[in-house]
Amino acid sequence: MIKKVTTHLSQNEALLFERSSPGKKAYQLPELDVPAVDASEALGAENVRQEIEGFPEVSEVEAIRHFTRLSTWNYAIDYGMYPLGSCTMKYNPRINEVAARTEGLAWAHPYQPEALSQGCMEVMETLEAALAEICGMDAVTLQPAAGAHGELTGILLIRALLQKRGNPRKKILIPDSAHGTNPATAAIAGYAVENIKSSETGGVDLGALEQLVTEDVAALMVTNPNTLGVFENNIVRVAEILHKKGAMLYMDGANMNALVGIARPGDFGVDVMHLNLHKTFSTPHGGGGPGAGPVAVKKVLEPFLPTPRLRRSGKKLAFDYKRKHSVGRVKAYYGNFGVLVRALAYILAHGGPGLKNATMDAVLNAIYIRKALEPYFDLPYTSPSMHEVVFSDDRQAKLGVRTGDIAKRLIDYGFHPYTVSFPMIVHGALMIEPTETEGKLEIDSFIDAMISIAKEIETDPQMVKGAPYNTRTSRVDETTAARKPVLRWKPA
Amino acid sequence: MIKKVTTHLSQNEALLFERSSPGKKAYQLPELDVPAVDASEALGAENVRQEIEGFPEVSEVEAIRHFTRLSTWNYAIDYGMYPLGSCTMKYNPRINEVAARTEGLAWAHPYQPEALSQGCMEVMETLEAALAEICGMDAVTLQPAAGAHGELTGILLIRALLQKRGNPRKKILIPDSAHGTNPATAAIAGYAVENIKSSETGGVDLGALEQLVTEDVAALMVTNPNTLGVFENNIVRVAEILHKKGAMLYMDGANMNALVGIARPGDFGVDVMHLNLHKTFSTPHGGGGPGAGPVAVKKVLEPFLPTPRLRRSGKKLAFDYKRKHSVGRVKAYYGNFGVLVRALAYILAHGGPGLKNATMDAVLNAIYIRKALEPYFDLPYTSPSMHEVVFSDDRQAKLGVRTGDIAKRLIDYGFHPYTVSFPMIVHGALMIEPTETEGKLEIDSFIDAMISIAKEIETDPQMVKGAPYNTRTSRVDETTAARKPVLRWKPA
Amino acid sequence: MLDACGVSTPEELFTHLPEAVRLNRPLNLAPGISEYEIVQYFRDRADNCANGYASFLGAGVYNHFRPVLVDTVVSRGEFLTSYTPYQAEIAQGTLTTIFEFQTMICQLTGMDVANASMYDGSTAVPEAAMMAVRATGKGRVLVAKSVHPEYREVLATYARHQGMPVAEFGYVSETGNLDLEDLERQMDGLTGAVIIQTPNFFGIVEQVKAAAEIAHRHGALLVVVFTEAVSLGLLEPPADADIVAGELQSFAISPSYGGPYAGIIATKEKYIRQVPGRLVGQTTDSRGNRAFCLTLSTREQHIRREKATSNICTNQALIALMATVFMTVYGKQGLRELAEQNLAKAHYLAGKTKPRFTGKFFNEFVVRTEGKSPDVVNKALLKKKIIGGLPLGRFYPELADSMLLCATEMTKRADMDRLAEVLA
Amino acid sequence: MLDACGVSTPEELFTHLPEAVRLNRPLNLAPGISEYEIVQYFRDRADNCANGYASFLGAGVYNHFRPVLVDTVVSRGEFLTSYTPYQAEIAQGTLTTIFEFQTMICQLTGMDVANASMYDGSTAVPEAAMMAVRATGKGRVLVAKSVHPEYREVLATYARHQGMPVAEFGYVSETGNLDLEDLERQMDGLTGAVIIQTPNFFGIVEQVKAAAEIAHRHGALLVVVFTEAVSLGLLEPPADADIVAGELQSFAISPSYGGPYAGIIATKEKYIRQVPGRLVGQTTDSRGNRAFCLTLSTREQHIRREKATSNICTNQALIALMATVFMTVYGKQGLRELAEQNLAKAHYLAGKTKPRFTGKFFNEFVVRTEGKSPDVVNKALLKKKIIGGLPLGRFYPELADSMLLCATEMTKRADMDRLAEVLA
Ligand SMILES: Cc1ncc(COP(=O)(O)O)c(C=O)c1O
Ligand SMILES: Cc1ncc(COP(=O)(O)O)c(C=O)c1O
Repeated sequence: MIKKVTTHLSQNEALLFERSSPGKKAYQLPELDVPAVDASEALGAENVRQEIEGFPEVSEVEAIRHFTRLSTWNYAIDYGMYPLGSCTMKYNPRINEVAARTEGLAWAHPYQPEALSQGCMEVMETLEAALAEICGMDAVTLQPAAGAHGELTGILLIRALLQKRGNPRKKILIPDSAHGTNPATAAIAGYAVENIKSSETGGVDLGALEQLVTEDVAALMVTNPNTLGVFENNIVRVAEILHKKGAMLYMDGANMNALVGIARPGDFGVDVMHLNLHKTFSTPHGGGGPGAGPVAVKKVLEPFLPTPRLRRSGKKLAFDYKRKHSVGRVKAYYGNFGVLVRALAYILAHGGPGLKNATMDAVLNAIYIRKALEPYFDLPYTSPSMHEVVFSDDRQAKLGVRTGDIAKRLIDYGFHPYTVSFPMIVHGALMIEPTETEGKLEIDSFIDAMISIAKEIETDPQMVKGAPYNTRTSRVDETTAARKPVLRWKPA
Repeated sequence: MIKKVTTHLSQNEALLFERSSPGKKAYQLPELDVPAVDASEALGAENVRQEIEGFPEVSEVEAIRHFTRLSTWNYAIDYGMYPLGSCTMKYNPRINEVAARTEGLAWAHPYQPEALSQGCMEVMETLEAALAEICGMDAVTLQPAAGAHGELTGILLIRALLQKRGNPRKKILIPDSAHGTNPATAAIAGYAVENIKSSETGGVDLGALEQLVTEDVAALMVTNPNTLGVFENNIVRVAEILHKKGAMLYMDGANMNALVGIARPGDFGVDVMHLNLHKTFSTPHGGGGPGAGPVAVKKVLEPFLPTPRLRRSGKKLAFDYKRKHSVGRVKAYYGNFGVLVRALAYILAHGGPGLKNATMDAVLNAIYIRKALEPYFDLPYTSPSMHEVVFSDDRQAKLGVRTGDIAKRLIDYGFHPYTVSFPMIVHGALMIEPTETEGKLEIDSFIDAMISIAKEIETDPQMVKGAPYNTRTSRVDETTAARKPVLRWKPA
Repeated sequence: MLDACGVSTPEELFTHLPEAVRLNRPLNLAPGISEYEIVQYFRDRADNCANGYASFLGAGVYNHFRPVLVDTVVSRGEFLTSYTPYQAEIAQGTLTTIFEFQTMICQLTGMDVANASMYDGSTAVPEAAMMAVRATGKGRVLVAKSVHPEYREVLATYARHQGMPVAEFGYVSETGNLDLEDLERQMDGLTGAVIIQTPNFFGIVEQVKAAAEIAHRHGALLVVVFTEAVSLGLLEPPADADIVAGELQSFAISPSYGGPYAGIIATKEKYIRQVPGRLVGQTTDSRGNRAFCLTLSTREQHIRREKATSNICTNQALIALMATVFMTVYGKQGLRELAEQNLAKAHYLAGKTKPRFTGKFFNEFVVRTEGKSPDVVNKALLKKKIIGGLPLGRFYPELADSMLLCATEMTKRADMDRLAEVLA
Repeated sequence: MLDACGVSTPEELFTHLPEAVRLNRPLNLAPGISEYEIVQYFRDRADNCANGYASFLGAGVYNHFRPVLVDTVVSRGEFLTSYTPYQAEIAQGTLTTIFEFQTMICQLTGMDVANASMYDGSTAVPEAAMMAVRATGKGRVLVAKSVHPEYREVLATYARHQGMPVAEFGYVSETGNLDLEDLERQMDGLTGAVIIQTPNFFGIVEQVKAAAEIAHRHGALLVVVFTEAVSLGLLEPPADADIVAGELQSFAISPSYGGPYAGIIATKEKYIRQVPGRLVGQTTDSRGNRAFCLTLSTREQHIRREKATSNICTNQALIALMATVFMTVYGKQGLRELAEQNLAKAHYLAGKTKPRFTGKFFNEFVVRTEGKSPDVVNKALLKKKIIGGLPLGRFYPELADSMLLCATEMTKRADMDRLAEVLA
């Protein structure tokens, strides 16, 4: 029985271009307080465009209705649990939005004089220090715009250090359970990728590692807890093996929500890592971004951090642009400052004890779900779970129902699906991360839904394969979308 | 065919009290910077309460989800057309919300020194002047909190004037087409109500009026355009009849959206009137309020306006509390200031020409709908329509379908219903007011829906009587609600 | 669309209006301005106000922090831009929140029923008086002098023409509490309502029970007014009242130079049908599911017309929603803690000054401004960017040497210290 | 829940971690603070910034008015708190707006396809270069010196280890335009990408056609960069480009001390499969209704891993939505009018000063600060609460006597007059 949702009216809405009428407008500009200028004269007639063909022409109320109506077609954290593994979809406190809109911060120009930017710089300094403390690292750059961007920065740092030591080396080792951004990043940084098979328990296989770590290897990129939600118990040993050969340990910090206040990467041998502020530190995903991917490093890597670096001398903060060993810039200006403000607000609101409590709740929630669902779904790796748990669809696949189908059926039950088919080392993965946000009520209702679907699969697998049924849009044909790409509207 | 809406998932949600768990909280207070105080000591043990039994205990994310989920069960202007006759459900510009939250205004205390309130007072002065100009009246009080409150103020003014002239008189004449607040107001002001039957064309019956206006009559309360959406063409004559007998003409300004920039009550004989800023001047209804009901008067009534009055002397604005003829206060402080800010923002945004255009569009829209629906619904009064049009369900009632049923079916079509069964002089009224907000697209789609329902009634009246079908809540049993009132939650 | 309407210009739509009534000139209002200019316009006005001042004003309007969630919720178009929930099937969002609101007001006040809101506290008072008069059939009203003076003014305005004589009874000049003897003295068989406020206008907690006893003994109803809703986090609910009439501004509503706020009326079960304004009730839909709707509308003007319990129609729904969100965010534990902080702040301040009355107080109290007049003190304070207390002479000639000071959880210790210095 | 998990304290959940890795002390961070304190914390920081100053800074970040609707839309939890729209059936809201975004970017730029966003303009440039290199199979990149200097720095960082040598070509010192002869001179058969910016960093409108001709003649692709998106309301779209890489900060995104902004990549149909980042495509659902979904994901890292077109995953979706709302509010007519106002303001300012270059400019231009250094001039301006132009010496030693001035629709005539006085 579906208890979490009911169907209700949902307004249809055409594309903006289809509902435009000539001459409609939703804006009014102040009257010009200077003489108007003839554009052809000022810019050269050849440089002045015709009208922007097809551009929207709607009234203000049509605009607000357009976006309001569309918004209601989305699922969101504000609607309910969003158990996407690896994504850490936690509540996005609204106070963070207020903080980010504080006028003197939101309207600060990156080139305004440093003397008039001390407040912005102090926000950055405070956040750098807090993240360094949380990670147990020595220095932090806030410049990267997202996790993958942080990875690139981190790998470039390793390359720069090794280069300075005489040889940048050729390869990055990456477990087969890793997120796709890891290998993609290595490639952009000019490294070959060597995959390393996970051990039987899903972790780094120490034997394999010892074999693979040669003088050619620049680093291992490890996610910890890994994408099975399992802590790499050998992590200290892993670091030793790498360090012995002059290679570095990079940690993908996407799963830091399992560790904050409990364990610090800097304390277990990590040389460099990134954080996803849009995961662990609650900044909103906004339908895909923006995020921020600060990189934290050990002292040895500090000289290579991107320019500029924030420096305090006495009461004044300043940017240091003269850093001869720096890998250079990875982004214009200083980072996604507005996201940094939100993350700092989150850290301030929680404080040290609050952050640790959040971690414990996140892990408790995941383990609670694991216990409840283990009787119904196959658990290929049984090591203790941290903040997420990964099941396999093996049992259901026998009846022809795959993880993707279960996910779609979960939609009918009023939930956003878990992460589907990742990590790749699990056959038909169901990757579930509740985060600390969810209370028992919501989690129990999720568990009920999952069990109910497991039973439906036994009695009516075909029905499940056709889900979702209760959405305004039924199952979407992604194959045709890719086969005949239509990537923009055109007049009929 | 229903084109405007589709059904989609809608999150269920229990009452706060049902989803509370002991100890959960959604707030954090700053640490106290003064010594804590023992409440029993400070207040007396007998004055200190036990815990507030049943009060909510939820987390912040549960709170935001609770209200977000509930919100999606509502229809709203932001979703689509809201053709409630007499209610003037127009678009509520979001800039008004920004204006009302301007810090120095939103956080101004009503008792802060006048020298530190000049900005607030200037907003009020500017709005008073604009409303006086729009109404063609001499003075305006902004104190009343809503239309009915404005009515009361207006009638008290009349009473005070007549009293000063020697006799407050006994009766208020009210057309049978009037809104319920009119007679209710008269009663509170200590007047008997005498109904006056509408003429064949729906207006004030001059013959009847002449007969009824005696020395006992204090005033006529007239709505113009009246609740049929028809302008009282004899209004000047009506005023003359009243004035000749020393009675006053009160105008219910709820329908000013038909007149702004086109005709001014002060120019056609009205002595006193109220405006609904939450109708004509775009302040949001917010599910029932707040509004504001400024009252505009001719000079002769000015001495009686509520205290305090805003007065300018040179560069300074001040409140004048010493007004010996005043009817007194109708509300603490100075009125619903935050609503006044929104209304002024609306007036500033539109300007004179913009306001007139809005009126013309509102009337055009109503007439367009009338033309389109006349073939399908009975139009009992055929005088030219202004901003709204009132049909009767006579034709449909023959098949057993009443205006209330048609309204409910309209919900299935994705629209909010029109106003049902008002004015009472129309049998089974369908009172439709589109306002200037709606564009042709939305209006045509409303017309299509109405025609489609008219056809459904011919083929399947029973079906229509069971509507709505596509809402999360089906037809609500209002009878039982009133018979066995349950007005608060109690633990089971 | 013009075509369809048979006209060629919109002006033609108005040709049926008599020439005499038509405005044959443009409105004398400036042309429209842009969003940017509107923002600027109101900012300029605001700059001409009290930004940046610390304030010790209360007196019915309190400076409490507004949790961010409140704006988040009321900014949703679904709440902001919906009408009164007459069409229950597409208004369950609003209806459910009002039902929750009514419940929470009952929980707070100890009453059985609460309405969906009144305009504000000041208008709730005459509405409550009218209710009591209807219920008792006795027209006289006795109101305590320690009820908010502007509320009493509004009561006077409403009462004047309804055959409701209003008399006032005093307070004890030492304690600031109700003068119960004066009340007893003035009671008579014609009195239908006794109106008191707690904490009263001087911030002092009143003897509700004793007042109720006197009122009831004479066959009158007791109306208890409150202006500082936060006090209910800590104070015994006025369960001995027959009617509670209050103001919820303290619950996340910005002072906004006097409004909009939200009033409430709560009462005992037996007076349900005397309640003014809207009520939401629980029922079921045709599928048997729980649903809510506006109910008992035979009390209201749109059905009962001149016989209605009140003329109120539009109320303060969105403000009541803000209060609902506020109550949800603070909840059981938080409202108490918030009240405790207010208590602590005000008592800290009182410790540094000399309260004039000896009665127990919550977050406001009266001080004599020894030697200097309150206005002189306030002038000195303004120079330090402090707005002092409300000088009471305007409302109470006998207290012309006094001001009413308020401290809330927002009041900073340092500002209190600075104030105390000037007052000393 | 602890019970169900077989533990009695949450700490026990972590006992399986090796002792060595566990942090056996509390984090060295202060305890949590309240909402009110957080608001205050950031306000205090903001007070330590440039509130109340007029500013003539542009240089890639522009001060345009943000229509109120933008915040209204992105504050809706449905957009703000949703994830990347992988589950199309419950993400049609986001997907539809991205499809509209892609369409509008195509309409603006004259390209056939646009992606769903990049981190910003600066990172879009190396992504575009990598695209061109993949498409042409030629690794060398030629970038104009008049491209935003920080964008060129980012390009250098990305290019360094990918076998993508980057060379720069100059500008004509009189006009500020591309030095096409230098470009021609430096072109060779190994060059896969020519990168120019219009309006360029000096605000000057570039010769896109001529640059395209040269690039194409040598078998390279032309990448056109823009930092001032509002210019596209008036300027001929760079339809001769093969790839357009731009920054949308101008479309309602607050400067926010440098981010978050949103970059875009747009290109010709034939390069679709080389595009980095997410793309939304139209399709149907199983009932045959139009629907949208993320598509062509075989380009992306989560499928293609080290062979992906880019490592980007999280992009700037919400910022792209803000730009979408901005484009909707201004629309066809408004974007042009807005651009015209910018043009008029900048030309008014230019009329009062002496632009250093003779090239046509949009809303920015370079002035020599005759006699005094730009820093000295800026200091004098700061005293008048004016933030002057960007001193160019930092990026262009040959322009050490010059600053870059910007005027937008927000720039007040009076401030321009005051600036001109100091500059004179
Ligand atoms: C394990 C892991 N690594 C890296 C990333 C990439 O981070 P971003 O999307 O911020 O670039 C993700 C994001 O989903 C992830 O889950
Ligand atoms: C004609 C008419 N008069 C008076 C009123 C009462 O106004 P308010 O609800 O603001 O008190 C209304 C409101 O619906 C109305 O339509």
